[in-house]
Parts: sequence; structure tokens; C-alpha cells
Amino acid sequence: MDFSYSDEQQMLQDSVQKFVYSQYDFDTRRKIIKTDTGFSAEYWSLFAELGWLTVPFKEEDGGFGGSAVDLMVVMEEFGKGMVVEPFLATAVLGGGLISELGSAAQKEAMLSAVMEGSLQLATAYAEPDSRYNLASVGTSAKKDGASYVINGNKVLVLNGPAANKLLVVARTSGEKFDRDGISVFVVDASASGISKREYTAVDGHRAAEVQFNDVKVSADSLLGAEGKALTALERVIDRAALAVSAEAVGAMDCLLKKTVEYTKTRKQFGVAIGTFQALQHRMSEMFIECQLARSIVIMAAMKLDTTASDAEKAKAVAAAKARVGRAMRKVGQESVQLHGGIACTDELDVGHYFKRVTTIENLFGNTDYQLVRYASL
Amino acid sequence: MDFSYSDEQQMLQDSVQKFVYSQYDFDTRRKIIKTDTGFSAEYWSLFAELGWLTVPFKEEDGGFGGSAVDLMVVMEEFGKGMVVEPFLATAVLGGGLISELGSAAQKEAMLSAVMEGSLQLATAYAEPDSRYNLASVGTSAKKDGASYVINGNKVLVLNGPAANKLLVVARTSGEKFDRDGISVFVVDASASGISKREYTAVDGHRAAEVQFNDVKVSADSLLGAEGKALTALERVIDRAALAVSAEAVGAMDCLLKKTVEYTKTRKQFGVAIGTFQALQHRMSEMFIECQLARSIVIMAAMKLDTTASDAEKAKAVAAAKARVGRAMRKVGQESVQLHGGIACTDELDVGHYFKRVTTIENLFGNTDYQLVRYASL
Amino acid sequence: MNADFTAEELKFQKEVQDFLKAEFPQDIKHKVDNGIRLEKDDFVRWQKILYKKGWVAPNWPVEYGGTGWTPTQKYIFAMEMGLYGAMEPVAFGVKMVAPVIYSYGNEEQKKRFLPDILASNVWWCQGYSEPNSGSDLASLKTTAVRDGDHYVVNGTKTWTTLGQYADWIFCLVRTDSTAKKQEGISFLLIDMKTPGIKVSPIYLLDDEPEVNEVHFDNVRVPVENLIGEENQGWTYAKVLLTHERTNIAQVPNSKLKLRKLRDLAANTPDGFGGSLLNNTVFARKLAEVEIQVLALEYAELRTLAAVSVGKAPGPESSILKVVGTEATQFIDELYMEVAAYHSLPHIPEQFAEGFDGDRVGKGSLANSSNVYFNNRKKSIYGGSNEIQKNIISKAVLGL
Amino acid sequence: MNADFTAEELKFQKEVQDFLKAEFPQDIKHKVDNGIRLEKDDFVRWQKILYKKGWVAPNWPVEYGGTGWTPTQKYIFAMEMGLYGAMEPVAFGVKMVAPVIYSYGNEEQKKRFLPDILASNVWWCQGYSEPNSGSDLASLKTTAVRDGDHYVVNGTKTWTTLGQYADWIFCLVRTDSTAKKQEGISFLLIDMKTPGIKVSPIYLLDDEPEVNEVHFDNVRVPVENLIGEENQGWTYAKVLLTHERTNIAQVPNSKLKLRKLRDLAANTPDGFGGSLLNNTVFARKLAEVEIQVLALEYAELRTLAAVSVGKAPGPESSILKVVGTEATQFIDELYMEVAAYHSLPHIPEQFAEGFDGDRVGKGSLANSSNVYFNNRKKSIYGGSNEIQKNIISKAVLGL
Repeated sequence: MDFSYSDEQQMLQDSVQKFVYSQYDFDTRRKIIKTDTGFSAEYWSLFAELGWLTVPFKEEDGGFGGSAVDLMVVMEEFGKGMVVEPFLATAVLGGGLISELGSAAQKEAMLSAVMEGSLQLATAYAEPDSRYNLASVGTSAKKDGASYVINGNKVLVLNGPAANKLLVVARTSGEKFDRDGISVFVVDASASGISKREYTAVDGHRAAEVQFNDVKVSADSLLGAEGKALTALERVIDRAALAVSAEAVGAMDCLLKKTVEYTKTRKQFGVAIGTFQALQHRMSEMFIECQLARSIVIMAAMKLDTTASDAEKAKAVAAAKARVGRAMRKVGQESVQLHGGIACTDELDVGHYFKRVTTIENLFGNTDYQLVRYASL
Repeated sequence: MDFSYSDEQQMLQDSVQKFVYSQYDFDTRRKIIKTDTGFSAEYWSLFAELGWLTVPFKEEDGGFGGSAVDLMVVMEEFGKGMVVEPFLATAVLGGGLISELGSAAQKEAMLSAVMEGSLQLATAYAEPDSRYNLASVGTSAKKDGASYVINGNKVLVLNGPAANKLLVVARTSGEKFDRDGISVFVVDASASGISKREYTAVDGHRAAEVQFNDVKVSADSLLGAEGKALTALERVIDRAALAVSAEAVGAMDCLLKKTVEYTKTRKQFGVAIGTFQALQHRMSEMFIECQLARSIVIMAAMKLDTTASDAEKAKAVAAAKARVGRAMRKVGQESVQLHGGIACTDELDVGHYFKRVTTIENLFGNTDYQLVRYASL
Repeated sequence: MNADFTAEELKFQKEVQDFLKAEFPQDIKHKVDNGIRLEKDDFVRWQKILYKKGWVAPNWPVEYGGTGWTPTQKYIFAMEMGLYGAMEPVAFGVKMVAPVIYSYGNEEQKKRFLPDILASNVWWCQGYSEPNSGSDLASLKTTAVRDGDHYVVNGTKTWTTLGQYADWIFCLVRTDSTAKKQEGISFLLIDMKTPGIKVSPIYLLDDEPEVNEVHFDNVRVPVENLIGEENQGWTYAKVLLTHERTNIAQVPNSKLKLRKLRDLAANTPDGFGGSLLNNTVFARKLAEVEIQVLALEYAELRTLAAVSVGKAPGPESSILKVVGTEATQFIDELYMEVAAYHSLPHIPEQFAEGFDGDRVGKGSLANSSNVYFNNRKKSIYGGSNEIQKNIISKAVLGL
Repeated sequence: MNADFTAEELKFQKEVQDFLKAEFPQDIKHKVDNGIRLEKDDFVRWQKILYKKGWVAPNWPVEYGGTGWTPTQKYIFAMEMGLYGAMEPVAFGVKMVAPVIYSYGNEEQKKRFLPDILASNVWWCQGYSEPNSGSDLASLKTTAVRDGDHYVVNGTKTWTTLGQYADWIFCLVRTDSTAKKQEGISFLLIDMKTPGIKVSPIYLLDDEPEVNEVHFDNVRVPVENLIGEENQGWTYAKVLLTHERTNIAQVPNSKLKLRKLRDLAANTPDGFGGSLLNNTVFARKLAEVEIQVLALEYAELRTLAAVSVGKAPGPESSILKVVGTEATQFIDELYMEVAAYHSLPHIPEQFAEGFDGDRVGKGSLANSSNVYFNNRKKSIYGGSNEIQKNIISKAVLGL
């Protein structure tokens, strides 16, 4: 058992940390969010150049190694900067599915483009009725000669506006809740029959609702064996859940730090409010939440890197996401409350961290969902 | 809408309050608990003499009036003294069932004896497997000519040791969870085939587990129509739940008051610990809990005294018991924590209030049970 | 003690219900039901209807336009308004400055200001908080220096809700900087059109300019706009703060939100073939907050009853603020939980009048995060919940 | 970073498991499994077995009898012990006084006391708290006045756990009442057989005499029983308090309790035809605390890892105390919840050795309230959780 980073991980952390600290301050981020695309193409190229886009991928796919701990290192630092570039959507979700399910040819065609920064991906899996159940797939893909025809509606397609390709989860057989019969297709974002309702999410990230009306795709756009995609999808979503949990750990550390600093300087009734014991105890409790969140994310990341069973890994991620969810709510709300009015304004970064952790709680299964899932595993 | 007590209610409150204050201090209670019977026969006579045992009964049954608000008034004061005399078991539970289900003759025979203080009752309804579901009755009563033969096990029979008569809930037809087929019998405590495992509960009250082995009772010991007792039982248990919720309000007020007083005198680091803001805020939260608990108990008591439907009344009681349950846990635990070690000893009354409120939370359906029940009503 | 309404009270309840059904404008109701932002005109129009009926200000003395209702009638009115989704008149005029004017103003001021408040001819806003005052309100620094028949006001007020619409502002200003901090404060009414006033919007977490900073640069205010005596403003403001606490519990509003939430949950799939409302874990949480609001309602009723027999609304009413705001905030969390993925979009145009594009999410669910973010202010403003706990521990518990 | 044990570590784990299976006495295991009270002899007997194996004191330096294990081995040992239900040696000797003796005692004292502690020949208890000191430990008033070759000790110590069994007590005593409160304290070892010592039991909420008051009436203690220098006792005690915090998180114990709880819940009807474990509301709560304990375990492992690379166990370890005790207490609540009506009986004899009457309730459920009541002490003793939060806010957050 070893809790220290390898030299490579330490270098990776230093590199991302330095970038966030020196090039991703709050004003820069604010400007990036307000651009048309909502992220910086320049920074995206930099991410590729620095090799960060290779982090989620295995060495045999040309990646950095693909360990969950590596991913955790990057995401935690991204969390501190509230980085909005579509790393999660492209490299973890989309890239993850290709890595899990793709043929050698598909990987060759797409993964290197992802790692080079030239291909943006989005994964269309959630549906208006599905909530967090990945097996609840109403979107259909019907075989039609050498093609498939896709029909259905998807929601919260992260990076939907900018993605060049969409990875679409659709049912090729079976009933709505069946675990069998779920397939993934790679579809060109410009394919005929796709319509998108694009929007900015509360945390500044871009997403879209996507409708598929008789979208015709060739058989070679199928990723993996027909109808057998669910377990891979679950693994990828769990990896994404771990990634945003690590991001949350970074964000919460910033919230705690900023709150402590603020209460040291903010004066009321002639003294710094940080001298009030009631607030001190609440900040101590925030610290406890941060520490427990960090601990359980480390647990889950380490577990994903072992040879444990899928169920054990899923249980570890469910535990982490649930525990981090509870921590995020507490740390987020308390940060705002202890700052007072100023944190309720768009002007201060604290509210934006709060929005991001609130978003994270709702991504990939909220706290209660993960608790019940944990209990069932 | 009127939140003031009637003159009669005010007199009743004064009378019970005066008794508790002047004759039921903590040492007296401690001595009473250590006696063989675990309650004071002398005080029981006094209760009868002062008319308190008539409070739960309707005027037509010779009672004080039987309003839930009257009952609340008495129980709140009992809560302040942690009165252990079997008022709840005899007058609210047992007497309540007789009042709900009994024939004129049965009422005549038993209720006046209860009100005079000469008859002690206990109700055997809970079973090892029933948890809080009153319809889960495994104890059977089989017709055998002009008699019934009862077999089964009952748990937590309050006042089981001292009761002269047991009111036994048994199934005369149907399957275990059926709402139909549940009957109540009045059985002599000395009847052959009854064996009791008597014990003292953590709160000093006496109870018993009771086994019925081929206990033969005559048909006229049946209370009400055969197989139709469940709704009456539910009403009586709800009334008891309201009664102990009111008792808890009294107990919690004492806990808060004692905690506030203690923190004003207890010095640490050279100052009274009541000057520490973290503790002040926690006591403020205890106060909030006490006020909300009192408010919702008043709501439920008033609701029981209206002509609302059974379901509405049940929902009101479920709400009250659930809310008081949450308050009790918080106020109880915080009282002990803020007192520190001294409240962990048998010597101080605080721990005994804590035990009583903990017991109350587990009686007649705990907090989660009542929340789910509320949601289903 | 009894919970029943009398026959007259039931009749009154019916009257309120009928009035709302007949008179609350359909287009405003449509907005309320669908979470569409209300504009100034909506508030003004509705208050003028209430004014015609004589129901703007139940708490005012009858001589100035109050209704003379019993506490139970006031409760019924507030409850029916809230459950129907009809807005209360904006508080700054009716509930906040008016009580100060009729309690401490002179006859001239009463005549000049009260009728326009009642008739919604003048929109008021509040000038209390300052960038550095926060919970320590009495530390305010905006000065008013006497210069002949005028005060010259300099300083900055902040968190001025809906100040962009306001015709007048009531301010606490420092008229004696040598006195103890509570003792040098005066209560001043200022016409927003006076030269030297600048209003700049503050965007809150939902990206809406709901509050403002109001800057005063040598603003000349006639001395007749002073309420009561110079340097006595703090006393008056404290009374106002008590009035501000009326309906701070927000029970009717919470009940309406809970009712809608229950409907939404019943129509939201849990992802496994059932509805969210049938999901025990969710139903248990919903029950918990419904019960909390019920307890709060009775806590408020008990406070009102105590007031009606002549007791002042004591520091106990601090619990209404704390519990009321926390309940609102918890309900907001449950909306987000129902919305799930649809809690995340930030599409303000979808919740503006006249939007006819593609809608995201059912009802107002796509705005649930923004509502949640925005309402975090509730536990901060009006005396933060921490301040309320200080009040309880000092004034109630004697700590 | 990796979570796997090495082959050697797995081998060691197996060795511990085999040892426990073979050597932990069956009769004691029976008691532990059924919640029957352990007696002094049980502790002594088991420690002597550990002693024979050399595994009493993993944290001691090897020269005095420590095991020389790596942090991972210590973790494995503690986890296997806890999961098997095998008691740790009573802390007062091995974990509390011994580190002070081997760190600050002279050679004579080390030779005289350490071997008997290791071999469980002498039972120690702690004399720190006093009736009026509580969390403000340094305010203690028990005096030790030098009189020739002796100190004369007067005063009262309290909360002395298992003091009724003790042969020796280690005390903080005031040797200089003119100095600042932390600076006049000395660390003294006292033979409990010395004339003038009286032990009186304090009954806790479960009605058991687990703790005691120890009264000192002109008790003469030879000066050679002073540890280190006079008036330096507070410094030594602070070190001891750090040691006391080892395994304060109680993870192995909580894991065992959770495992048993899960079994009990699976076999407890929910009253509606299912089991409590299948009840989503209960299962969700159980999951929550299981996850909390898991997070705590990794928080502790991270602390241990930091220590192993030479960092001192910092004030961060206060979180282990707070979270560990709260988790234990929450687990206790869940036991009561499983027990339902059977949580209420107070039948101590049922949980004493040799009871053969009618049992009430499954397993130890009929004792669940008493366990809950008793364990409320956990958030109070060892530096109350409030004190721990003070430490975090001052020493970690710099507030």
C-alpha cells in the first residue's frame, strides 16, 4: 500500500498546477466562457501539446497509461481552476468508450486524433426518462441493410455543441430496461437528421439536447459487438464519475481556503468574523468534509487500478461519488453562507465553484442514487 | 382557531404541574423506580383522586372529556417529571381500547375501575416479527365452542408486570398481514397458559414479554366485533403516539433549560462555557427544535379533536411523531454533549431524560417509519 | 384550543378564493405557474387590483387603509394568496417603509406618502446595507450632513433589491459620527430622481440583476424628508425589522412549491419504471420537508396568536426566519433532485415573457439550479441566520 | 499509489488470521460475539497470549518489546484483530503510560515498569481528569507537595476507567501552584495500594460502574515515582495524548459492528413481509455509514502513510477522533433501529457471564440502547469533539 505519487504523476500534477495557477485565473476563465465556443482552442492545443489528452488512455493505445490515479491528479487541478475545456467529454467519456469498445481500426482512426487535440467528442447517453439508469435506453437503432437508422432524444450531451463526432447509445434489440441490446454508434455531428438544442449550463460548460430523426449510419460506425455495450458504458461512466469527484476535491479545497481567508479579513462588529467560534467550528467541519472526500476519492482511484471485479470497482466509485456529493453540498453551501452576500454575486469566484460542485453532484448519478446503488452492489 | 387553554385545561395543567414540582423530584422518582412494582401505588391513588385518570375518557363513559388537547396537557407535565406511573398503559392504551371497542357492559365493568385507580391494564399487541405494523399479527385466537384459545408471543407489553388484565390483540381469521380478522380480548393476567418475562426498560418503566400457550378465554372477553379491531387499535396507538410526543415536549423543555443553566455556571478556561458562541448556536438550534416539536404536537392534538377523517388524523399524528422524533434525538444528544461527562452518569437527571426521549422515539413507530407512513397517507 | 375555522371565517376564505379566481390576471398567473420572470408592471397591475378591493395592507391601522381583519383572517388571506400563486405587494413600500411612516412620520409625511404606497403609484426600495456593513448594520458609513434646509448625502448602499424600478428609497444615514454607532443614525426618504444618485446592477448567481448598488454623490435631500428625530433612525429601523419578519416564514409559498413538487415527482420517471414519488427514499425526504413546513406553520400561528392577545412578537420569531429560509432552500434542493440532468441548463430566455423556442425540461425544472443558487441569499439577508441564532441565545436563552 | 498488499504483507495477514483463530480463547470470543461483558481476567488472559507471541505493543520501540513492523503491517494487525473481535490490550498501560515511561522515564523506571506492562502483570489506570477540569485539563487541582523523599498527594481524579481493577495509576499533579497553569504540573506514578487512596464507582447511563472517582488523602508517593522533571508533566502528557489518538478512529471495530449489523438487518423482518436490509430507507442509511467508515479508513491510512515518511501526526488527526466517534455513535443508532422494541429492555444480567434465563431479543439487540447511551461518552472524552474542532480551526486553518 502506497499513498505517494510516482515521479511521473508528480510531474503531471506540477504541470497542470502551474498552468492553472499562471494561465487560468478567474478572469481568464470568465472570458473563455463568454466566447462563442465556450472554451479556448488555444488552451486545448496546449493540453494536447503537454500530453494531458493522453492521460486517460492506455499505453497500447498510445496514451500516458490510463490509470485512474493519473486521471485523478489531472482532474483535481482542473477543479481548482474550474477548467471548462471539454477534457471530460472528449477524452474521458468519448475517448473512454472508443478505448473500451473500438476495433483496432476505430482506435487508430479516432484516438490519436483525440490525443492530438484535433477531434472533439460528445457522448449522447442520457434520455428524458432515463434519469441515472444507464440501461434505460429508449433511443432505437434499427438495422436497415448495411446501415442502422437511429431515432430518439438525448439530454445533457456534454460538449454537444463543439463535438465533431457523437457517440450515441441506442437500443438495437430488447425492451427499454434490458441490459442486453444496447449498442454504441459513432455518428458525425453533421449527419442528416440530427438536430441540437445547444445551451450553456449553470457552471459555464456547454451542452446540448440532441434529437435523432432517422439518422442513417453505416454498420462500421458500430462500436464493439451489437447489443453488448452496457458494461463498457457503465465502466466509462464510473470513470467519469471518479474524474468529476476528483475535480470536486480540488474545487472544495479552493472553497475552504477562500472561506478561511475571507473570514480572517472580513470585519463585523469590530473584529474579523473568523474569530467567531461558531464559524470556526463550521470551517473545521468543512475541513473534515474535504479530507474525507479526498480520502475516498483516493480509495476509489486506487481500486480502479487494481484487478478487482467490475462490481467491486463500481461499488468503490458509488461510495466515492456519494460521499463527495455530501461533502460538496455542505462545503458549497457553507462557503456561500460564511461569505455572505458577496458570494451570492456573479462577481466572486466562490459562487462559481459552488455552481460547479452543484453540477457535479447531479452528473452521473446524484448522492441518493449512488447510495442506493452502493447498497445494492 | 384558538391556541389558548380552556379554564378546565388550565386548572388541569396547574394541578399536574404542582404535583410534579412539589412531589415528584428526581430523587423521589429514583426511589419509586427501585421499588418492586416500579411505581408508587400511593401516587396512583392520588392520580385517581385528582381525577387525572378520567382525562382520556369521554363524558358519556364517565370521563373528563377525552380530548386530545386535555391528554397533551397532562402528558407534557408528566414529561417534565418523567412520571413512571402506568398512566399511558392503563388509561390511554388499555382504557382507550375498551372505550373504542367495549360494549356498555364491558365499559361499565372496567372503565370505572380504571378511573378509580383499582384496575391496571396492559396491551399486548407488538410481536417479535411485527415491528411497527399493527396489521402484522401472528398470535392466533381460535374459536373452540363458547371459548377462544389464544397462542402466540407478544413483546414490549408496557405495564405487563402490574396489570390485572391484559388486552390481547390476536388473529381470529385471515393471513398474517391482513387488515381483517384482527380481534382484541380481555384476559385475566393470572389466566392459565400465560407466562411473562418481566423486565425494567432503560427508562425505568416496567414491561414484559408475554407468551400465550393455549390460553382459554370465554367469548364475552372479546372486545367489539370479531375480526374488526384494527382501525380502533390504530386510533388508540395513534393517540398513545400523540401522548408520548406531548410527554417528549415536556422532557425536551427540561433538557434545554437544564443545559442552558449548566452552561451558564460550568466554567472552563476561566469562563462559563455558555459564553462560547459555538455552544450558543447549538442551544439556539435546540430551542428551535423544542418550539417546532411543541407546535406540531399542538397541531396534531387539535386535529384529533376535529371531525377530520381517520386518514387525516393518522397523517397528523405521523407528522407529529416523526418531527418530535427528530427533535428528541437532537435535543437529547446535544444536552448530553453540552453537559459533558457528568450527563453520562446515572447520577444526573439529564441522562434519564435522554433515556426517556430515546425510548419514546422507539415507541409506536420510530421516525423513519412515521415519515414513510406519512408519505403513504 | 381548536383548529376549526368559524362559519364567518369559512365564508371569508371563500370570498378570498373567489376574488383570486376572478381578479388575479390570467397572464400573470400563467407566468407564476410556469416560472416566468415577473416584470414591474405585473406587480403594479396586481397591487392596483388589490387596492381597488381594499386588500393591499392587512397589517396597517385601519385609518391609513388597513383591513381591520382578525389574525385568523390575515392568516387565511395570506395562505390563500400564497397557495394561488398571487404575489404579495412588493414589501419595500407596504411592509417596510409604511409602518415607519405611520408610526414615526408627521402628518404631512403620512398624507404625502401612504396613499401612493397603498395605490402602488410609487415604487420604493431599501437603503440599509452597505458594502462593509453586512450583518453589522449599525456600522453604516453613508453620511448626511445638514446644509441649510437640506441634508447632503454621500455614500453607497448595496443589496438594493429591485432598486432599478424604484421612485423612492428609504435610507439609514449617519448624521452624527461622534456618537456611538447606533446613536448617530437617521431615517431619510430620498427621491431617486435627485441628482447625484447612480444605480448599478449587481448580477446574482442566476445571472439576473435583481439587486443593485446605489451610489450617493452629494445628493441634496430636503430636511422635511427626515422621519422623526435626527439620530433616532436606529430605533425606527428596529421596529421596521420586526415588521419585515412578518411572513418571513414563507409558509404559503412553501406549501405551493411543495404541492407543485409533488405533482412533478409523480410525473417524473425514476429511471427504473416507477415514478420518483413512489421512490421511498425521495418520498421520505419530501415528507420530511412537508412536515417541517407544517410545524413551521403552527409555530407561526402560535406567534400570531400571542401577538393577538397583546404580546409583542418576541425574539422567538427569529426561529421563523431561520426555519422558513432553510425550508425554502431544502425545497429548492428537492426541485433539483427531481430535475436531475435538467437542473443544469442556464437558459434565462426560456423564463422570460414571450419565449417561443424549444423548451428544455418540464415546467420550470430547467431553472431549478438557478432558483437554488438565488435563494441561498435567504439565509443571509434580513439578519443572517447566524445573527438570528445570536438573538435567540442572548434574548431568549439569556446566554 | 496503489492499494494492493505485497506478497509478504499477504503472508503476514494470513499469519495474523491463523494466530487469532488458533489462540484467541473460544470463551472470550463467545462473549464478544454475544455482547457479554468482559471481565478483568479476560483482558489479562488474552494479553498474556499476545505477550507470548510478542505482539502486545506494535508501536513500542523494538528495544522495549515493540514488533518493528511497517505501518502497513500495523494496519493489517489492527484490522484483523478488530474484525475478529479480539480486544486490543487495555490502553492505559500499553498505549498511554508506557510511551511516557520509555520516552521520559529514567532507566530504573523503564526496567521497573515496562516489562510488567507488556506481560500484563500490572493493571494501570489514568489519573488526569478532575471533577472541575473537564476539557480544560490544565486547570487540575490535585496537589503533590514535596516532603522529604516523598510527595504528599491530595485531591480527586475522576472518569478513571476500570480503576477498580488497577494496581497503579499515573497522575498529573500540581507541584507548583504559583506558576502558569500548564507549568506547575508533574507526572507521577502511584501504587494504588498506598494508604489514603479510595476508589468510588461512578455508574454510567448503562448502569455499569465502568469509571470511578479516585480520592487521594495525604497519599505519600516516593519521589522516585516522578517521571522526568518536576513541573514538566504537561509536556509529557501532551505527547501521551498524541499516542492516545492512535486507532482513535476505531475503524476495525466499526467495520465489525457494521458487518454484524448487516447480518442482523438481513434477518430482521420489516413488519411488511420483507427484511430490514431490503428496506431502501434503512439500506440507504447503512450505506451512508459504511461509506463514512471507508472514507475514515483511508483518511487514517493517509495519516499513517504521512507518519511513515517522517511527518509527525499533525493536528489533522483530530478529524480521526471526531469522525471515528461520530461513526460509532451513528452505528449504535442503527442497532437501536434494527432492535426496535427490543432496544428498550435494561437486562444487564442477560449480558453477564453464565446467564441462562429467558433471553429477550436477538443477539445483543436488547442491549442496544445501553450501548448507545454508554457510547455518548466517546464524543466527550479524549478531548471532546468541540476541543478537536478548536484544534482544527486554530492549528490547521490558522483561525
